Amino acid sequence: MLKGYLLVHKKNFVRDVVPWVGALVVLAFAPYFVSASLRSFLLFLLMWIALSQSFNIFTGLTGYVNFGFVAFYGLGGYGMTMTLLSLNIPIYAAMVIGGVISSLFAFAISWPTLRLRGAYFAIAMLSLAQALFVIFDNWNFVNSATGYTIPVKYYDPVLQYYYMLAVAAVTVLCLYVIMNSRLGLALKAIKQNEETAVSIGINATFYKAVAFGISAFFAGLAGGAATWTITIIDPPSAFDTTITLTAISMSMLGGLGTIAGPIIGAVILYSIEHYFGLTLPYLHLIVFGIIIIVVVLLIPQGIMGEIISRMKKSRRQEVGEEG
Amino acid sequence: MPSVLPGALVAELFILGLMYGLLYGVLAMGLTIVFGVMKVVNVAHGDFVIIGSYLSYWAFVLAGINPILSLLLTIPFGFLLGALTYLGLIRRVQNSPELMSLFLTFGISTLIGGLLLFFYSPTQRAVPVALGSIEYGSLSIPVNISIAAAYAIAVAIALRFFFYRTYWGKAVRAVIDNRTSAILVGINPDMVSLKSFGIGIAIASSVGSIVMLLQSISPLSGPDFTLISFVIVVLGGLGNPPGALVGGVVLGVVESLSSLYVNAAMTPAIGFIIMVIVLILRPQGIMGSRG
Amino acid sequence: MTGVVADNAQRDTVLDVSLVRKNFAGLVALDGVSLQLGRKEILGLIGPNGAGKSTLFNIIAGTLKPTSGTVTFRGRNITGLPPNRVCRLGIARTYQIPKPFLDMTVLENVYIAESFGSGRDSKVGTPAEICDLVGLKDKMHLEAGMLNVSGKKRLEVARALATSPDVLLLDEIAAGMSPTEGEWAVRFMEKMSQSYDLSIIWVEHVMRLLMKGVHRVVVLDHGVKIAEGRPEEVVNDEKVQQAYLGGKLS
Amino acid sequence: MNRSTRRAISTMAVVGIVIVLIIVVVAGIYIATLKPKSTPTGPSVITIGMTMPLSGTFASDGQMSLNGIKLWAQDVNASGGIPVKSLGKSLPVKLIYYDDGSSASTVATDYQTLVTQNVSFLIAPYSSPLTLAAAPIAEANHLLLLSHGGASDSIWAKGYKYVVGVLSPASQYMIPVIDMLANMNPKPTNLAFFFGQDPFSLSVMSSVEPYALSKGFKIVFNQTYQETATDFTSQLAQLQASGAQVLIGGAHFTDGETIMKNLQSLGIHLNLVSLLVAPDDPHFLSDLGSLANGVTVPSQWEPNLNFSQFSPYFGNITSGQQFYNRFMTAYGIAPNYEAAEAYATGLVLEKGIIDSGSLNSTVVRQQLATENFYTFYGHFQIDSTGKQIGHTMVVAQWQSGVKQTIWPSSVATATPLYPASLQMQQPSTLSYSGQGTTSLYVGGVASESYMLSQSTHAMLAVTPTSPDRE
Repeated sequence: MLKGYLLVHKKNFVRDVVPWVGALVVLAFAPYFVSASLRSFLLFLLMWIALSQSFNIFTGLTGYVNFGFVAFYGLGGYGMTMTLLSLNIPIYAAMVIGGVISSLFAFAISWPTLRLRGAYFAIAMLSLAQALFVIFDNWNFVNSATGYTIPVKYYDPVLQYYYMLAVAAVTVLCLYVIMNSRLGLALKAIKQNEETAVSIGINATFYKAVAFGISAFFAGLAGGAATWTITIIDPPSAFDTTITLTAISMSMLGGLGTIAGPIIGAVILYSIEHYFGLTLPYLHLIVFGIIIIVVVLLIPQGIMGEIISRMKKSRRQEVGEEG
Repeated sequence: MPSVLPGALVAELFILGLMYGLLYGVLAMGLTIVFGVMKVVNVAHGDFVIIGSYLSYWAFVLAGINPILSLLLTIPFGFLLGALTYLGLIRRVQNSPELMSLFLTFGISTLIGGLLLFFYSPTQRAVPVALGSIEYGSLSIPVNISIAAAYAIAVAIALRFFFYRTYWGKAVRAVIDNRTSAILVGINPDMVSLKSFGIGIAIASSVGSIVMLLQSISPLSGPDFTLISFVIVVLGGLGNPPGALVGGVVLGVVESLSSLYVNAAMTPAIGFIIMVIVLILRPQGIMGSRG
Repeated sequence: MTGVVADNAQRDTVLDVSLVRKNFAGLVALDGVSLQLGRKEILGLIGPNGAGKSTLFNIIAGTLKPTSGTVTFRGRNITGLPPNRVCRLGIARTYQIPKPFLDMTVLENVYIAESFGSGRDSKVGTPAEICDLVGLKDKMHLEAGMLNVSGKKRLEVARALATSPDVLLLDEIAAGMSPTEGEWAVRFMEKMSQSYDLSIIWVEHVMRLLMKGVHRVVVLDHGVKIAEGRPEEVVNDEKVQQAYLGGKLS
Repeated sequence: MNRSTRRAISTMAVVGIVIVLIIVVVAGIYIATLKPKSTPTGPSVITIGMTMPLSGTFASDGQMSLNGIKLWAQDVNASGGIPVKSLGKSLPVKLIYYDDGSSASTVATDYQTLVTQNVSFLIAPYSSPLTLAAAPIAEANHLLLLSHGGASDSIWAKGYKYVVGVLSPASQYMIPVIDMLANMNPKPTNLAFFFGQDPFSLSVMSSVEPYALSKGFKIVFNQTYQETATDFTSQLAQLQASGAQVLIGGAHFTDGETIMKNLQSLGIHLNLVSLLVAPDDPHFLSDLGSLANGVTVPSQWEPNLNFSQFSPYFGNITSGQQFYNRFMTAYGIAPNYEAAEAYATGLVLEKGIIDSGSLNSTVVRQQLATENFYTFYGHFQIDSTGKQIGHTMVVAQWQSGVKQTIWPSSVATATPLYPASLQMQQPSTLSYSGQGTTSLYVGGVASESYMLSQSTHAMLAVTPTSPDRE
């Protein structure tokens, strides 16, 4: 257990938790008072929150950029669909199986890939995801290029909304728990200096693999829920690199390694994409590009990262005065 | 129908793979020089290729300029564009973590893609230049691919000359080898970075011109070129220009010969799988030398 | 178990480095180096640049695997164990160029080391007490990145102590400290060694200081142990004088 | 220390509140912008919803289809709208459409949005995978979904009741090509199959393969490829070595052009090449020049087809040529069959509404099940699953810069150029065949496209294949 006095933010249950619970309650009752199209907007916003947050669980906490993130999403989607269609089990069970499959894949590839660092890791993961795409496209076991369609009997937009809300909420909660656990502490150390972390007894290989697996699990859950909503899964949509890039952009804009950051990023970027995408299809790419460039040049830590570092700065001055 | 003997077929596939591989290699050289000098992974590399292709396309459409001649246009333009991109954007993240340059160039890639789509629509463009093939007995070697290979060799020779015979080339090599020592002996690293980024982009956009001889392009093709370059660069070792050429040839030949055994739809996976294996077994690339 | 037998036979030897050899792509960095570290002993490890001191540290700490030879810690063969295992067994190290977790406070740095280091309560004290011991009490809540060189060196020591080690590998702790601070470091290590049953291998370039603090000295040159003994004996050794080209030792 | 931690906590709380505020504000803006759109339009207009791939893989096809449908809507509204018996008046049509970026997930989102916007009918996006993504949402909301560009047979194999195909399904595409080859003299024996690895092309392949074998052809080369591949030279070199006389394959646009360029650069002699989709597009000629010559394409429609003598005939447009001219005037580019089938989709909907007298999707769907009529696009008749069975495919071929209909011979405007191999071989020198056609899209989007007219353009425009010749 952590000793409270060491944490940057000491738990204050009321102040810390109330806004989150409030947001959750608002979202939980949203289907009763918003239009169906807004509900559909919120559903996909929640999907992006879940995705950028599960991206954040690994990349934000360890600093390893996972450019093959979409592989987890796609495997979760395929796992969910195939178990649902063949075993005829409840959707939530199929989703969990999808998450587990994705997670097992992450563990399996963690040994070779997590030894690589920086650009090598990024490129290796990007290639792995691309290779998965090509393999699935040719693999009859997964219906090759044709993929699967979820039968109409499973269509239920309100239920889909609640499932996605649950996935997003659990992902955020999990990130919160991780960040305040021994695992989070170890990852924080690994991110800042892996060599030192290892030298004080932290088993970096193990903790990184665990974070990788957890990230994959939630991305897989989100992939399953998304596939159920989209009703169709085929290799180009399941392993679309754009999903990785969007998750990266969202968590970066908001601030990697923070809880609120990826959520803010998802809200901003998905809104932009939704509005501009509907009316001016290419303009949103231009806006996306400019936002990323501006963020990297001006606020490389993202919106939340910037807020936190300013907070720290003011605290530092305070400490300086006291000392 | 004259049927080609299997031996001749293998020879033909080998030659085709070799020539494609040379072009791949030169394409990747641009990327690897930039990485070697600045430790910047340029995700927008392929998009600069497409810019070169569009330049050649318009030169052909508006003035009837042959894509080969338009190299005279795309090389200086690419250099200028690269230098400006470096001065305006890349320079600011050069000392930040690798991650930041990765994100920045990803932003540039998205922006270029978006701008091209906005102005030129996603329609594919091609230049109707028809070149035949050269026949040697039962071998038929396409002229356009031969031109591409010849161009690649020319670039490789020019780069070799630049790296070993000119002051700036030696400076670039020195910076790739050891940045700190290079600075200590009086090399201006910013100048080296500027020039290498310019050269990297000039290579990319000139390959774009050559690509117009081979295939159709659209604003969306950029990332495909980036991916191919990544595979090659990793095969040859990041930041190792001669390695990139070797990596390109290996990839080209393996892809071409594997087509005898593997359905074409699986071909793109071959490069990725080789690359992942190489990364695991020899992270320094197949050329073997570290750094 | 042979380890137990060895332990009984040499009760006083905590760490036993035996015939360690390390090649880097054809270059020999260490050529069959052996040394023993006794309980509560402070052993100085010296040698000119490139002698192989850091390589030896890295091999003991598990960062590098030796080409041949063994490292035995309290009767247990630890050769080739990963650094995190080595640390949890009780060997802590500091870095010549301090490598703290820059964005964490001093206290957090020490706290992390304490909670992962040995898996048991620190024998030295709570993280705050350790900060106090090394003289960082008033800087506990500063981020590590804001410390000066001396502060960072103290933090290296604090972090290493927090893992509850039995063996401490100190890499140029006094470099970057003022002479007064250096004196303090010597006294401090003496005290730590006695109070907490700590054996220390200490690499330092400030020879004058080192000679005051250590019980015994091992001299490396080009990967070979050229001398071993009490500080005053070693200083006068001819080979050592030669290695240092002109008696910089005094 | 306590002071500082307390400050940190409150900032965290502030951040939480900020997030909630952002969500609320964005949601508020969203509702505010939506309200006017979603207010019931009542019976004053017929609202039709759809998405189109205006960016991404299918962008050029999506643009053509959109132009076709928009032209139909324009024509209908210019003529006073569609008469609806149950309301006793004519209503204009209103199209709501979004760009789906060729992405199935965007299709799903957008159709979920569309069904909440008081649409009476839905039109599917171009391409099979996107149609498949839209179908369950239409089905669950009991809205008619007319498919104009989704040909894969699997669309109608899932038991959907509201999906109606206007175009011939994928299984029909290459059948007439095989029929034609069986009638050629000399009849080729060795075929090479080289299709794309995507649902549509695989669907075409799985039906043409047994059919070709039953007609006594040998398949000497059979591979599939990734549409994104940039080069097929090594596969085509093997195709050459296999002794194939005819190449049948393709998927969409870019890959088709690349195959042609690769064939040409290898100097491969084939009696005939027949590719899916790509050669039908006018860009095929401008991009490839004389290289396009002799290439055939199974086509849903060609401008020189004339169905006006069939009855019952429906629609303001009486001949393919008239549609060609109409489209040319409106957009400055020649229509391909994607544009025609999109326009015809509008006609089918129009006919269904008029005959049933209703704006209820279920009623119109039942009406369409009983319909049997002709438009400029050809025959319309569906089976119980909604799959098109009336419409037939033709085979078109590029001949000296003109796309001619060559099969079935009853509607042919020219005799097949066969063997077409002499056109495949170009002299080994640089030669510019034809000028580039450059279309500059201003504003990028669903807007009109402006042409920088070039000589190819003129060449395409002046193809007086008069309806009399049929």
